[in-house]
Amino acid sequence: MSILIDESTKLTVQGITGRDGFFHTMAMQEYGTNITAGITPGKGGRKVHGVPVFDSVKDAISEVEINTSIIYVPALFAADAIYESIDAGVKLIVCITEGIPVLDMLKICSYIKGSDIRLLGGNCPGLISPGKCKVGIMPAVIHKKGNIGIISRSGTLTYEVAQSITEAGLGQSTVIGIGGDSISGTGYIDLLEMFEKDEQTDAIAIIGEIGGTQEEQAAEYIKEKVSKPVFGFIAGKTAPRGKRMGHAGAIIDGGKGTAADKIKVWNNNGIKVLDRPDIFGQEIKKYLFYSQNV
Amino acid sequence: MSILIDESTKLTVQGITGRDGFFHTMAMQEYGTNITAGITPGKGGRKVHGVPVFDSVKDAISEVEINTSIIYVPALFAADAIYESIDAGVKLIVCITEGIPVLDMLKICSYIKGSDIRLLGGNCPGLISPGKCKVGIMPAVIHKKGNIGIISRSGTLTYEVAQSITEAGLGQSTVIGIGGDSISGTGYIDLLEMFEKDEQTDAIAIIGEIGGTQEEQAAEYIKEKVSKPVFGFIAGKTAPRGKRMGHAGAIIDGGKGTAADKIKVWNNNGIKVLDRPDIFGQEIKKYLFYSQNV
Amino acid sequence: MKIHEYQAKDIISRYGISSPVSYLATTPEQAEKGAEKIGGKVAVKAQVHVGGRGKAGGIKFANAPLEAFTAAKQILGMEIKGIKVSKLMIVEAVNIQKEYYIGLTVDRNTQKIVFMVSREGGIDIEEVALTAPEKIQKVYIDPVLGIKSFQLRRLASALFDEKELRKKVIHILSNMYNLFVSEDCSLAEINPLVLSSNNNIIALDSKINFDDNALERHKYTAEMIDLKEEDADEVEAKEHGLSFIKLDGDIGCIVNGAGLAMATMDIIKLFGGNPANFLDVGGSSNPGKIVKAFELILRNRKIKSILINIFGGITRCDDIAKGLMQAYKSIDINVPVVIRLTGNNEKAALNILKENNFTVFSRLEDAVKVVLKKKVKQVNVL
Amino acid sequence: MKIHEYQAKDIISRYGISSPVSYLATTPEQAEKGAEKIGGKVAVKAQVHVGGRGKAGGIKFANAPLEAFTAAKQILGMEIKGIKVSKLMIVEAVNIQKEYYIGLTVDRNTQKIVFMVSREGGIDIEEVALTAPEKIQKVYIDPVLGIKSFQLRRLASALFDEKELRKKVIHILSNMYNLFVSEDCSLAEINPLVLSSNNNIIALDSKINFDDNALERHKYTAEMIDLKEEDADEVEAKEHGLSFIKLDGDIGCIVNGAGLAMATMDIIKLFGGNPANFLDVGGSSNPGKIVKAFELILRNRKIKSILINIFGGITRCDDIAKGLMQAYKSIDINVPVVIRLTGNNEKAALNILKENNFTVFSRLEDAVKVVLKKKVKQVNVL
Repeated sequence: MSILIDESTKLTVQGITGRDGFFHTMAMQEYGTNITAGITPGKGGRKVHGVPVFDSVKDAISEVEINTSIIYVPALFAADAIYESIDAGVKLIVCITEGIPVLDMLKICSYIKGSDIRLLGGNCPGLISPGKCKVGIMPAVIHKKGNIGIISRSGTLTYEVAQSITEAGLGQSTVIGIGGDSISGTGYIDLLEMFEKDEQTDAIAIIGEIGGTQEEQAAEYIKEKVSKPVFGFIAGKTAPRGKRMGHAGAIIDGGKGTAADKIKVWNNNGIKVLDRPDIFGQEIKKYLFYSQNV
Repeated sequence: MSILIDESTKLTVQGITGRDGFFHTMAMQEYGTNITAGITPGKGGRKVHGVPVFDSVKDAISEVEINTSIIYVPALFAADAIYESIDAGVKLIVCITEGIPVLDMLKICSYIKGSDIRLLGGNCPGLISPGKCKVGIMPAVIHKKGNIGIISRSGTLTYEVAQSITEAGLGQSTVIGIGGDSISGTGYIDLLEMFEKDEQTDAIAIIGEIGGTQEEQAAEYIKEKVSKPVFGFIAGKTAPRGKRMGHAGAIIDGGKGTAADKIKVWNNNGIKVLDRPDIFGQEIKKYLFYSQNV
Repeated sequence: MKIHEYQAKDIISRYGISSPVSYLATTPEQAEKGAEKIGGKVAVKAQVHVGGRGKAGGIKFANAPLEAFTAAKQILGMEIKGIKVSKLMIVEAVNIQKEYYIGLTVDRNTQKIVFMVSREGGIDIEEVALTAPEKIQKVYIDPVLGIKSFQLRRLASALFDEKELRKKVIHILSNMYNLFVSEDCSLAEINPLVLSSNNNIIALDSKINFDDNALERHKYTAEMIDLKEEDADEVEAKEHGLSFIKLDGDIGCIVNGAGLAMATMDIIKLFGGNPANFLDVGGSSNPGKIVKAFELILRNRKIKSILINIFGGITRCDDIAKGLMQAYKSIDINVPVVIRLTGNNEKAALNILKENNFTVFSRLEDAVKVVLKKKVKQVNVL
Repeated sequence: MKIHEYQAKDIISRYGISSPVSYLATTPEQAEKGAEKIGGKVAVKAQVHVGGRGKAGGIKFANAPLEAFTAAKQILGMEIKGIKVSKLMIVEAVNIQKEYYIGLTVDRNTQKIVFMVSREGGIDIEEVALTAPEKIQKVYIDPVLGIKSFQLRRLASALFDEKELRKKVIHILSNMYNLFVSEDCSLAEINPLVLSSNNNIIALDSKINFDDNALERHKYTAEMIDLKEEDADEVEAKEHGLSFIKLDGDIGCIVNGAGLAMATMDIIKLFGGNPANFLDVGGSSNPGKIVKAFELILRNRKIKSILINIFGGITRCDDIAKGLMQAYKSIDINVPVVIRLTGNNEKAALNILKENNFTVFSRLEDAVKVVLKKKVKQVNVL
């Protein structure tokens, strides 16, 4: 199974002629992702790595099949690109672009709430179902098809976790970065629900960081609804209070949302919290070995 | 059963101190509707027919139970009243007010699309589940508990149909006016689906009028999804083209949407179209008698 | 609500859309003066709400001020589809390369605002809509979000191929959308939108209708209504909260609710009669409305009888009965009136009416049959 | 992004919210002149971004222009939480009946805009939030809909009991909301909002922060940034697309991604070391960023070694390697640098680095262990 993307994914790249769009189109294609169209207004008619470019998503969808979109357009145009995909009927939208204004994101989130449209990001690395499909910017080689699902607010930190799982001889069902911004399209809970249902997934790795209360909400959900083992890591134990640690939106809100708080809540709700991201593989392996032999 | 409202309805009246709100609060109470609160900003603390009045729906909901709201506030404030109920968590909102600006309605409809919030109206007579609950302005006496569901875009025309059903010795499960404006919160189809599922309902009466294509869409749905017998009437055979017949939004759009067109489509899709509203009772009775004796 | 071309021009200017220089004129002298100020060729255009004024001779061109005087003299006072021309617009003539159409309205099916544009602008746009709908590009806008850049791009590329022109027209499209929502329009269109010979995009003629229900929040536009343009009786009705439309028959109708009013007309027709009007007394009850309803109907000399059909809901029967009494007292009602009255506060109403020995039917069929009799007895008199 | 009180005052005035008469002063003479123009009692207020300036002596009152001169002399040049005061605002003193609080920000949990108001305004509002949260009324606004009348009423009645005052404050609340969304704020508050002795509602002090990501669409506000107020190094980092925060330790860090950067610091700590900084080189790769990163880190004399931790995704390893070479060529890198590099374009990066005999680790743990050794060998030199 895996979740959200697989061999049936038909991807369009919004901003395909930009530096990042161009590079990652090639990388995703190499991985085997079926990219059916690229979009850059005013550049319709060209081809990029053999992918036909269209002026708009609507133009593209009238000629090729599309069910997923990945967005590499500049921050101030990203919201428009998201709406364009929604308008054209795309149901899974992955927004790589970072630095989208918060009010733009608030409006988008409100608009898609309760609909069947799923937005990942902005400011996210995308997602990969190893061996099937990659819709994102993560390095492909560190992944291997397997039974661990990963959900993370951080990009590169996720790679660390994925790599450790692969190095331990295990693999991933789907690896998803939900994005580090304070407002993002999809949170932990929806994805936890999907992983809980996904037959390919035996255990879940969840990576959080300081700021907000998403981790706390996820903990409650995990306690009540998730039967599969969940392993966690929270970044930011050494982060100073009240300082914004980069674009991650990692603000410690009025004394709440510290790493220590979050770790405590996770431990109390049955999540196995690790103190380093690079030991997920060996710890999950030990756990699975032990539990299968009891 | 009946649909949408019954003995468990807990109603708030928005605009309870206005002329219409005041009068119909009494009428609904007399019918047995459980009115738990009234709302008029700045008049909290009073009582109207024994119903406590609050400044806001939120204030009310913090003290009494509310699951349904009926709105009698003036047209330019109606949208705000609807949002107020949505914000407070009310799931069924019945808007009696007529003359709400179209753009206000467009925004509301977009906002509640895909949610679990149901809005009837504006410019609608409300609904009644005879013997159980009345949330509207219709005269109670012409209704009787029974097995016919009624859906109508018109107010007073609905009363005519309901009365004829009662006079024929039958009765109604639920009678619903969806409102005559060109943009309204709920259309025929959602209600047809509910009546189809409702065990109390054996047959459906549907009343349309010139303008728009709602009737045509309903016809398609009925053909595909409704197994119960459906009887119909379309008002406006004698209406001149291109003229707006009152607030009903009954505009004949570019030659389409005439009564003749609609009647034809209904006939072609298995709806038994009657040429007068006051003979629904006898015709449905004949049909049910005949089909039960075959 | 409709407004004149010159008023629409005012509004689109406020929203930053350029149109040719123009002056309003109500006399040939003013027309001449306007043409003088503009200099060069001008168009003299009748200001009436009805369509097809060009074909009816309501638009003439003039090469010199004196010609404008003559043209104005010809057009002023002319009747176009029954409306007398009393105002003219004197407009600078533009060298046109090509004509386009842009227009906004509300689409009731999608419950969105629809923006329509076409390269086939001009007087035949309605023909285009019927015969070649693919030449009209439609974009549906959710007013909660407003118009988005991708939608503006789509519309612009449907209109022009050149990058520069697309950029220019996006500005116009965006302003038109703002106008539509800010002013609560029911229709806003520019037809033709023209590309001038010096590559400017100009609104040559525009048409704006407003949502009646929203007029109260637009004092400025509400003042633009030209009541002379509407049917006097229908305007009077509207002012009193009535919906009234004259028809050809001889049986006057007073009904509450638009649906029931239409159905009442339908039944009269079905039974072999001819309704003389559509009249909906509207939702909330107010005895004075009934008086006004009688007044309006009785102005029609063809009227042979009147059918009152009230099914009380939010309209209460006793208010109607009171109104009826008032009407009988203040007006000379010289035709038979057949009353069907039922619903909310029916009892109170019947008490009032029976005190005055009025006959009241509770079933519609009975009332219709009576009103259709060749010779209706003057059933109700005070 | 933060701006000064006097700049915030400018903005709220543009949105129709009244505040006391005031003048900006950078010298005691200007302060005196300002007080003269105002006449009567004035407040002399330090313009610094940090909170608590009142308690730090940054606000003084003056009954006469000369007193204002003296107060200005005392405050100018004063250091408040490390920031030197160079600007003052001379403000008309208001006769205060009562102080209120109103403020807007984005709530990440509900994904809505939250409007907070309280009758307990003034310097202790944060205390109120902690000890008596019920005294703060919160209303959550969906920006797709905008603020609604029922929400304004709720806020107004949380602030005032009198009908007249509620009406007045609704106007202010509505304008504040418009300001917040139109200017892409991350915070907008008036504290205190005061009721003057003559029953006017006045913004005595306001604070506005902007969403950095949206600055590009607000040229006017972007020009208000006072870079002197921020840590110079952090500002320089931002200008080069880096996120940089100084800490107390001695191990410099250059990492890609905020999450990984934090995790790297955490691991250094876990293994017994002390990170000297948080530094995220950001998403897109650009060799020049690495040079700047070295420059910033090496300014800190405490630095004993530097850990580079790159997991290439959208940042490509070869760009990092190129940047590293550039840095070694242009800067005197006099501390050991331990490199961990893996991910996209790793091979190309390794080719570059190995050509220059650099040691590169692919596992984080190995790199951290090396950098933590008491005496790190100068592993990499050109």
